[in-house]
Amino acid sequence: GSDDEASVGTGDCDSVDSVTLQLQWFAQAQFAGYYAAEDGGIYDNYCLDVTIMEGGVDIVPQQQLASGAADFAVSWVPKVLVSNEQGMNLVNVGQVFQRSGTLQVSWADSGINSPADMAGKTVGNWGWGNEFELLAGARQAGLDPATDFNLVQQGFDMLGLLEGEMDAVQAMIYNEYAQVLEAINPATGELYTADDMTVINWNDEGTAMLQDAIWADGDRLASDEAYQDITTRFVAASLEGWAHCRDHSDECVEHVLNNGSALGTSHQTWQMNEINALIWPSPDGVGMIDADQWAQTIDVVTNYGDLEAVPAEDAYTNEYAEAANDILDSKGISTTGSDWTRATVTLNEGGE
Amino acid sequence: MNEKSAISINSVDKVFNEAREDEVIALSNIDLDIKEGEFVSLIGPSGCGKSTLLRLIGDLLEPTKGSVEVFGKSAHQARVDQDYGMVFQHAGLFDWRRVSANIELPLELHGWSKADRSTRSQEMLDLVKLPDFGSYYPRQLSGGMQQRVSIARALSFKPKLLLMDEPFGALDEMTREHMQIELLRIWEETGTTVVFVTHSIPESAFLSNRVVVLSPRPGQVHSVIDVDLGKRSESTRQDSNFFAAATEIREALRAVEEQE
Amino acid sequence: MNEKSAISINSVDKVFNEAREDEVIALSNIDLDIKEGEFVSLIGPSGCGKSTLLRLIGDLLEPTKGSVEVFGKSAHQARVDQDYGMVFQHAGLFDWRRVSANIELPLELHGWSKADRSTRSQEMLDLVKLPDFGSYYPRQLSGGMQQRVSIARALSFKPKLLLMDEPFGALDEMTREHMQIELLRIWEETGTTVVFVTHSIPESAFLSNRVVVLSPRPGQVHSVIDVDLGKRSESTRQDSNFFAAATEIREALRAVEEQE
Amino acid sequence: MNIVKLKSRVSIIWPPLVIGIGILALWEGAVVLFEIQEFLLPKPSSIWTELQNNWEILRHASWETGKMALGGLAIGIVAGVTFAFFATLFRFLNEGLTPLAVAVNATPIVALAPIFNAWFGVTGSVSNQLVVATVVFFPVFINTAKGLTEVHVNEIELMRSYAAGDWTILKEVRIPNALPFFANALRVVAPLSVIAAIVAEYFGGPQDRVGYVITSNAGLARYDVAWAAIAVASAFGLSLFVGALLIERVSTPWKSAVQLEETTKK
Amino acid sequence: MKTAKAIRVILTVAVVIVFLVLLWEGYKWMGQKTDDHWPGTNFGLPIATNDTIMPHFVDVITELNADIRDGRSTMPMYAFLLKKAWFTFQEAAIGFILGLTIGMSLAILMSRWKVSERGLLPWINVSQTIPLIALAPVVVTWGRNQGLSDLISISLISTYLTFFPVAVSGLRGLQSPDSAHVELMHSYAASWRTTLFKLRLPAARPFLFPALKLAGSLSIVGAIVGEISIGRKTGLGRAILEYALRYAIFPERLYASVIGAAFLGLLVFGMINLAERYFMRRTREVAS
Ligand SMILES: Nc1ncnc2c1ncn2[C@@H]1O[C@H](COP(=O)(O)OP(=O)(O)OP(=O)(O)O)[C@@H](O)[C@H]1O
Ligand SMILES: Nc1ncnc2c1ncn2[C@@H]1O[C@H](COP(=O)(O)OP(=O)(O)OP(=O)(O)O)[C@@H](O)[C@H]1O
Ligand SMILES: [Mg+2]
Ligand SMILES: [Mg+2]
Repeated sequence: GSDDEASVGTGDCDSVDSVTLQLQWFAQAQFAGYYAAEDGGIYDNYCLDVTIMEGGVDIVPQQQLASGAADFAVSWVPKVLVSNEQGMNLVNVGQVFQRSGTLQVSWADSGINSPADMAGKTVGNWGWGNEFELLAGARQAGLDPATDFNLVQQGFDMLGLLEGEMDAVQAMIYNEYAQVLEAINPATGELYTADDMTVINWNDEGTAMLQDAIWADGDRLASDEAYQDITTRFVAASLEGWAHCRDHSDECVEHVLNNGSALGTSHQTWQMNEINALIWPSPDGVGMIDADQWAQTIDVVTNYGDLEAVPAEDAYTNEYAEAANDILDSKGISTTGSDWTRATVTLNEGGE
Repeated sequence: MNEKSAISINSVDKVFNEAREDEVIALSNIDLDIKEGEFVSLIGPSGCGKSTLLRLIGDLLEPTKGSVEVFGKSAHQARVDQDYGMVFQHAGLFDWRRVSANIELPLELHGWSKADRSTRSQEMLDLVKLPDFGSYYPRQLSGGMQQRVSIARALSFKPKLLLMDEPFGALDEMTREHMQIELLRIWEETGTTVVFVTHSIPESAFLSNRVVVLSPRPGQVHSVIDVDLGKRSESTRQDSNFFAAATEIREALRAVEEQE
Repeated sequence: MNEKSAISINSVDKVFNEAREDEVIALSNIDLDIKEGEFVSLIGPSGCGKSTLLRLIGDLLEPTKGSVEVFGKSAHQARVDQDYGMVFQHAGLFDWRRVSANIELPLELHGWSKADRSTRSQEMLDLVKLPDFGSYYPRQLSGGMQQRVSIARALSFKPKLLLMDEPFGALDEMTREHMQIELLRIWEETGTTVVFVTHSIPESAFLSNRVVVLSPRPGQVHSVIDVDLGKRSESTRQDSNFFAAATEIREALRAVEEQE
Repeated sequence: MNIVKLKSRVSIIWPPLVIGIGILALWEGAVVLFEIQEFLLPKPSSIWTELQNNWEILRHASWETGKMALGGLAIGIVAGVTFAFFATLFRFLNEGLTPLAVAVNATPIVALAPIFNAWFGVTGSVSNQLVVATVVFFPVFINTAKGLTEVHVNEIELMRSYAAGDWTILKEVRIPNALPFFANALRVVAPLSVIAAIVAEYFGGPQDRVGYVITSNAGLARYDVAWAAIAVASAFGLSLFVGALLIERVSTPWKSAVQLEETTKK
Repeated sequence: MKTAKAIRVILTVAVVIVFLVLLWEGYKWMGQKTDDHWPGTNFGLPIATNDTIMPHFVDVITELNADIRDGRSTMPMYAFLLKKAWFTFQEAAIGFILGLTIGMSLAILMSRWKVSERGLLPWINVSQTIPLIALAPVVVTWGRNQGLSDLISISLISTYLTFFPVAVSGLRGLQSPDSAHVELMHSYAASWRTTLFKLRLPAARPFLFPALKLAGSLSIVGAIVGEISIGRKTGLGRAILEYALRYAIFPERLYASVIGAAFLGLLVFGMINLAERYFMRRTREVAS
């Protein structure tokens, strides 16, 4: 590794460290920062040789990380917190997404504009922990999920909504929501538009939870200096990748597509834009954890999920993100993205 | 016995695996007429085509050439009319049916009532001297016992035409003689026509009106020997006519063997 | 023939399905001694336990009571030493092996070379008069031909002890007499011991040194008849001693039947 | 007599018990000895604890999933057997149906489930049962068709001598002949139906099912609870298997009547 | 003779397919006319007939020609599927061979000792009720820690599905010979091994081949499920999953990739059929 603080990220390497990163899912713009860092040579500059492992249906990133099959993992905060209660010791070393991307989507004519409107409706969700925000939001609106509406497991596509089997379905703003906009409205023969739908955004309802973060192995962090050093560089390089995607989103879409995404160009462009919106602006600096958001997440998981106790303080640390911000600052890269603005992306049929 | 023709076989050939390297001409140019109520035995060296001929009559094989008529209709029609009772060289019992159910099988197919069937199957079991074995499965019986069950099955419904392929081959002499007498009794009572394959010269002489001697490779009718012993009884076996008939058959067989 | 004991059966019982409703006492209290080089026939009514006795000797069944010794060792040991050649009541050929491969099976197991095996199997095919059928599959043969293949298979490796269950049952008289002579020739040449199940009284008289008559239900030794005809030849069949022996056996069988 | 029966009962029960306990002991031992983290492979004892803790949920879930499995099993068996009959009655159909059945069978549940969900919706039970039925169909079809067609010539000849029609031959010869083959298929299909039901549940449907319990807990790395659910599902699958064995025994009495003697000699 | 039969088989398959396509399109046409009701009634059809739920057959076929981007290159969908199928086939082949070996070994073990049959058979069945979601992580983490490629892990998952029918039906087949034949081998004092090779294995073939056909399909299923389970980029499984997730907007692609999987299954089935013909040629000859 490189010991000299000043030379970090400059490509001046005595040796290169091999690192594996476990993603939650397949290559898509949700992970563009890492692909950009890998394919764009940023990891090289940090003297890292990173292998990115895609997720699978039965792959649990926390488990891969805790069992030593991966050095770092990308996962959602609530899921890792519950996993930690199973004997893992994973530490959040970089909170990439500052906001939650989960929506509850309905047709505009369904009259569902707020959580309270879900009363008596058929409400889809994916389960697996994705439902905590929904449950919390409903409860906050005075609904009892057990009796006041009909909660069903939805498929991974948007058919439940499109075919009218469900009144409100879960959708990630950067993925499934776009799918609806890529589908033809049989009534008009044109694509659906945002006006056809109403969405409930849990960020607005105050029940949002922290999502994609970079996780490291707590035991190794505590005892292994080399790993600490690698972590510093890995977090910094990854965040630099994300900053790059903020400023060069088209290039990042290309990186993702080159890594074999089956999703079309316009869909990935949409996704890149929405992911940037979940990251930027990062008022405290990219990758920094907001203590209030953390507390809110814990609150929701404890009340509506399966977290038994409030996790120890050391389940997250801003140490590495701070170091990363310093490095990025020293390279003249904006760490807050305060001047980032949402682009207008036109979705084509099928996301092509 | 009357003069109406029961079976008429006209210039029949049977070739297995025609035009392949393992082609076998099993029967060649067979002509044979059997009258209604006649008892005809087929005898000949092993592999000469006796079973094949029987299966042609029973419409289980089709002749390569020539035709087979049974009761003035095609063999096929006769089979469809359920005119046949057959005993095969292998007992051919159904493993999954108990002995009595095996005997009742053709009765079921003829639509007999359950009570009638079980009465008859018990009668037949008595006839073949297996009164207590109705509830056993075939595999639990000895070879000879299985063969007797298969005979009981063929006789149970008094078919118009009985085709029997070495039915008594696996039986001891006593049982065999008993079965011969019983078969003749049934034959006389019912006026059925019987074609009977055997290897035993005395048996063929004792049972038949006519003995057809086949010569092998290809199977052909070598000679037909008339046997006239009147009504058979145990004493017939000591009759000098019986010995004469047996000798005549033996000589024909010798000739067939030498010819080979 | 010498005086060493080949088979010694001591107070053997065999019960099938003991303590079930379909229990059968197949053999009861059998005592029998067979000398080395002896030719012994078993005869008796169908179902009396002949096959069962043979299978006990062959260690294919275990006696319910008593013991069976073969060549001074347990039947099991004798089987392991590959002392046995067996012919079953049903031909029992492997459908998936050609006729010659069926005959070569025991030779393969005895580790013969390929060339030796095929020479021997051709010899055996000649012996059973099927010289041209080596490359056929069993299902393509007639019943008697299959039986002959199975005999050829058992004789091929000249076993110390031959156990034969109605081997000639499906053969015509000519072939049968030919096979009898051949069997006797092999027996004399090799000094093998033979236990032979048959239903034919003349056959048992012609072949054996001793004939064991079994009585049925439960199978028991009724009598043992010594036959002393010296060296057999075709003319033995006309010998008066031969007729006398046959008559003695017939009478014993009658007695068994009546007792039933 | 009763002693004999008792003895044979005991001799049937102890080997699986011994092996089962052996497997569990080995498993437990391995986890402890090699310090395998429980979030990778939990110990049987932890699974047992979670089984008790979550008994109410699991019992309900396995009942619901069991209904899916049984329903699908029934549909699949009926369809498989029906097609096998058609395929034997009309040879040409056999040639057309077999490749098609193969094609359907080579389509993994994960591909079928979304399609069936699209067709029949995820809120009802039709979709999941059809997934199970599809999985069950093929082994039943192939095996039964084999048993119905591969009949001994002698037996067919006998029936033909009675001028028995196709139908009678089917009833008297082909069906009895096919029974062992069918039983064989049942053995294979019984556990498959459970797994198919569970996998189908990953893709949608009510959330009180074993499939959901397994995935949601596995997703949160709570593998002890997930394995507890699996244990319940396995027990259900095993009881279906035992049922298949019983059906086999009852439907082929001639086997057990003779086998007893054949197996005494080893 | 043989070609005539082949032609007849292909024709019947074609006829069946045409029939099914007509059924599909006919039903769809009817539903479109009646607004998804049985004609003249108020009863709804069980399956909706719009283009999302039931795309036109031609559209599915046309889609095979559509350009697909796969990483840095672009290719027609059929080429894309072929490429993916080749990966899946490799995984499945390894899985099949391993499954065959393990399954037969178990079958032989169980046929050797009754006790082992009694002891093992129930657990072999239990093994199939354990869903992959529980096993996949164990397999993949183990594999990664052993430095094995994910391809091997996927093959192992495929093995897990394939060994089962082989073990169960193999056992049945090994136990199938006539008692007369077993006795014959006993009379030769043939060792257990000899009896196995000369009698039991040949006699097991009629039971084994249907099982192998099932195992062949399962090996494909296993490979596909394995790919999906542990997230390997290559292979049909990945394609199927990604298109399944986007069924709502691209149903044709899911159908096309499912057809791809089906064809791969048919291919494997055909290969096993050929093997069956070769190994069963002797028995077939007599039957004719
Ligand atoms: N596997 C079995 N299970 C039950 N009973 C059996 C079995 N094998 C034979 N038996 C019974 O044992 C008795 C003797 O049979 P065995 O086959 O020894 O007779 P056999 O003398 O050879 O008769 P055959 O001359 O007809 O062949 C018969 O009553 C038969 O029913
Ligand atoms: N299915 C078949 N395929 C080929 N050849 C056959 C077939 N059936 C019989 N043969 C041949 O036809 C000839 C006559 O056979 P068949 O069974 O009619 O003889 P058989 O006179 O009944 O002999 P046996 O007295 O030995 O029973 C034999 O050479 C036999 O090999
Ligand atoms: Mg014959
Ligand atoms: Mg016998």
